[in-house]
Amino acid sequence: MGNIVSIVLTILGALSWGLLLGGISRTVTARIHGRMGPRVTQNFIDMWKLFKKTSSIHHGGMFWMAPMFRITGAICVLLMVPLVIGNSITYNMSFAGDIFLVIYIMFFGCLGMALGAGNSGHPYAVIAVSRGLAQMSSYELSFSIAVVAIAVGLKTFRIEGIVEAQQAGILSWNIFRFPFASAGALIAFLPMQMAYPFGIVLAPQEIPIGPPTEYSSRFLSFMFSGRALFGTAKLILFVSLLFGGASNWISLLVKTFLLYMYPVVVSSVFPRFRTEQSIRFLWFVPTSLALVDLIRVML
Amino acid sequence: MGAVIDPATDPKKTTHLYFGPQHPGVTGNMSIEMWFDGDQVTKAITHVGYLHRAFEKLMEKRLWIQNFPLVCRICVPEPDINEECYAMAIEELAGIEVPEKAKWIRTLVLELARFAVNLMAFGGQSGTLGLHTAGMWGITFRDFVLDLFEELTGARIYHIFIQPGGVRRDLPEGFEGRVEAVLKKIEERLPELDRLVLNNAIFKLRTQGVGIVKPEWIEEYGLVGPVARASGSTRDLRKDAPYEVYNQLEFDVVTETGNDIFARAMVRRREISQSMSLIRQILKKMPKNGPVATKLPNLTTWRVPAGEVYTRVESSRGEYGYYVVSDGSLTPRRIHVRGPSYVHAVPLLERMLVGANIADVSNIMVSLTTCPPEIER
Amino acid sequence: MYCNQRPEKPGVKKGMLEKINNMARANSLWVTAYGTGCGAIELRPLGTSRFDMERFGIAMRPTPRQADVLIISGYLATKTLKRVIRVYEQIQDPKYIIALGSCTINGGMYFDSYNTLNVLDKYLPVDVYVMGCMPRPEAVIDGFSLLMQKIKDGRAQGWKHYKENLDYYRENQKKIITDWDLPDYNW
Amino acid sequence: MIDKTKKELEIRFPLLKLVREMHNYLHVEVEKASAMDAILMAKTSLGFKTLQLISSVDRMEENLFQMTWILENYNNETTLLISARYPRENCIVPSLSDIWPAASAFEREIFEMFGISFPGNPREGEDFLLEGWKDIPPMRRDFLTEEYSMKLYGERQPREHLDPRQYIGDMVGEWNTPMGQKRKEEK
Repeated sequence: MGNIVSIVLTILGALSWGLLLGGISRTVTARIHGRMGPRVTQNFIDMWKLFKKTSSIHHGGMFWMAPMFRITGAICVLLMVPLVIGNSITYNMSFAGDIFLVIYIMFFGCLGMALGAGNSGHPYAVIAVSRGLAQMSSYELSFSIAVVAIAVGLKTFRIEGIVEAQQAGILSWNIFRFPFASAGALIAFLPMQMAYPFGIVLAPQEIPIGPPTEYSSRFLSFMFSGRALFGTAKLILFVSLLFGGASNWISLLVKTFLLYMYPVVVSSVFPRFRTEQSIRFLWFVPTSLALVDLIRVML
Repeated sequence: MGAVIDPATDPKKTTHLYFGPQHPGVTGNMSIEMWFDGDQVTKAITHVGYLHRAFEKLMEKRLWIQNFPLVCRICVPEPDINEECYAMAIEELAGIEVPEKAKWIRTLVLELARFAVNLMAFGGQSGTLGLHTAGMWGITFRDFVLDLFEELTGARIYHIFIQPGGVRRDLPEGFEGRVEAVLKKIEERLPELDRLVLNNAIFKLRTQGVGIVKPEWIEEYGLVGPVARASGSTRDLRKDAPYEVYNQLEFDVVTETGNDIFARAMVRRREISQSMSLIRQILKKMPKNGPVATKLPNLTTWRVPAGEVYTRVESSRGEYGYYVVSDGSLTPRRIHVRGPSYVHAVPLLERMLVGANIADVSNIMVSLTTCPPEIER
Repeated sequence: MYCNQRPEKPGVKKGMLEKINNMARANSLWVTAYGTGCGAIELRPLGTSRFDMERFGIAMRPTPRQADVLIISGYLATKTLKRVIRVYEQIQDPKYIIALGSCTINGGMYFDSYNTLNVLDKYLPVDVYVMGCMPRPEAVIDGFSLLMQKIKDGRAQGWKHYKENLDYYRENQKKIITDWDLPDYNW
Repeated sequence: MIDKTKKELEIRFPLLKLVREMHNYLHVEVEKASAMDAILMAKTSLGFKTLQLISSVDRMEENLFQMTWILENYNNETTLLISARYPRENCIVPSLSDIWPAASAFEREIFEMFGISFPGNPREGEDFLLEGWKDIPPMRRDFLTEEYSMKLYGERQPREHLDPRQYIGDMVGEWNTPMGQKRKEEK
């Protein structure tokens, strides 16, 4: 029973934190542009409004399922990762799987979303789905190699184990113990968050605006909440993997906040890659960085 | 035998896509119909006419002077070019002399307009690649210039400031100082914009070698302005066929030889600096006193003598031409406007897009800074 | 429910919840990025630092499916009207129209042109008119705040009106679009 | 520098009429039969390699269309305008689209606006500026745009006040349309 309560609280908390972070990031971007920016609560208002809009678009069942796939994937990832170490109520389901299961579920969420969006019949959505899947397979590669390097180095695939191994002080964080693998993973984090220069999926000037182009009202609001949840889940995963996990709530919030601002700031100063440029970069730079550490660990 | 299928539009091998008119990557209100083979364009057709307001017909119905509010609406970002061109045609037909000071003020207005448009276009080039920061800054800088226009003419966009035989009014007191303050403010921030755009590795990657305009196309299509100058042309009407007081100012024609989008962005960036120097020269050399307009006859009964003339002015997008025919009546017989976008956006764009990547379509289009209202008028 | 049927007449909603919904709607206006006329040039400064519409929750959306507001920025040529009707009908309810400029009010200086409409009101339900040629960004913001007030009070009902009087609007639209090839019911 | 061009044209076309001459600008009028010859000669031997504009003027009183080709020499910045007059009924003018690719668009526009036909233009008849136009070509002098606009878009309501603020304030959107009536009632 306590477990269920904690799961519900985790999901709600992650959703609000994700939406709040989104609002803050809009303000940060606006300040870089030299503007005031919206309220930090703007994303909540947008979600509420979208939820109350009517929708008469009909593209079949798969189209409606797509945001659900995304949310399911996000919730699974969220529950697999321990939030705060030492705080047993926030462990949720993290006993159940290991880091590979989490990577698989992350891929699954995006794939389901791609299937649904491809069903909308809009040519821009189809183009964006093919772009997104091509890019996803390239950043997943470098991310997986980085994760394998870390896991092999720490001799555990359990996320709890990876987090516990980093508790000896700041220098025991994986980002210092495995600098190359961490760099590879952090570069792969940018396309995961659809940050520029890798934002080829939601390119408004090229294919306005990619997979969600036909989604509106309630589906769009589900899609946005899925993105917010997924974003938070990824942040927590990265904090656990590279930045020593979180020993209390404040350090969790601070670490996720700082990590979230990294793609936001990078996005503001770069234009987009073209698809093949992005894929070439992702195959080459982060993958070779991650491989350096993997080889080092194997030797 | 069945009907012959054009391989460029074969429905089995190509995807048929429409860009626009509701599309954030298309400049203004026009659309491109395209066929794609994978990521590559095999055929492109531009559709214009969404902004057709029948200016040329309306101008035949109105008095000569009543057309000034109409002509400035032909090109939205840079209206002064139209007023200047139309006023020059009337002056040529009616033999009106423009006072010295009016010429200087006209040149100042034209240069300020070019400055504002280039700021917007330079930022917009990176905005279309997703670098919104530069686009936002560019438009903010332009706003400062629009403030100057507002003080001088009373309007932000449509000024209706130039009239046959001069300009509407003299410069307000202390205007020079305020122009200088704006130039200084923008000059301080420009290096930052340069670092953001021109030194950006990804911007270079996206623009260099993309959207090639071959030098031999310049004469074949009649390309003008930054598009031609980025392909090695040294053609600039301000130098080659000077009007107003451009022959008394010192400047070099900006040319680049890259032929690509980066070269066009570079031309615009260097023209921003050139405009700043020109504005400073104008303010320095401008005569302090003197009339700013010649007296015109009663405008409601003014008959411009019969004749035909073609006048040209260099706008920020290239050469702008007005073909004006008068039959000696109260209203013009025919006015035909030749905007630079006409050739850039219709035949040239259709040719340039073939073989382009889908991601570069709006990139190429924005690099030509097409302005649809001057195509369809 | 489906997009090829005649729209049902929407019911009237009242109560506390609807008030909260209206507050949310008023504070999050998403605009279709479609510059239909020359007024679009003043929408760009509206997004930048001096005017910054994002602080009111107004944002540009690249696709009409996700937008709430359609800005008709100036005169409409008949060729554009066809596209605008299509875009308007793709926006999901509730939706609003802001018409910028004198030429949408009564034709402005193009009153005798053969290709531009004179009174937009006959073809699409306009919620807020902003006058001027062209309206300054401050005027556009003023128009937005008027629209927000109307939404809060529940008076911005142009979309309901369009559904109720669909026959009237269709008749007028078909009168000037000679090659009508749009589906009659398309939502 | 324009003298040489003028001389060579005069030798070749003795019936040539001089319209206007400036130091880098020449406007000549030739017989309609020799118009194409003059243009080709200007392109091949006089260095006017660029076509800037094709324009036409409706001289209804004389029952003529005047065509003007504006050519340009990019090397010494000289402009050459060649005019020719064609009868108004079933006007047919040779196409230049195989010589200059840019000519095709100009000719499409003139076909639409004046009804002048250019046999040889591969894209003649494609919609350019108008869509579904059924009346006589609109740029002809006998097409009356104001009457057409009145008939199609309805009359513009007359102005009752001279003060623009009051005029606009009273008039904005209170048309004789369902939406306008509603606005009036709300007040």
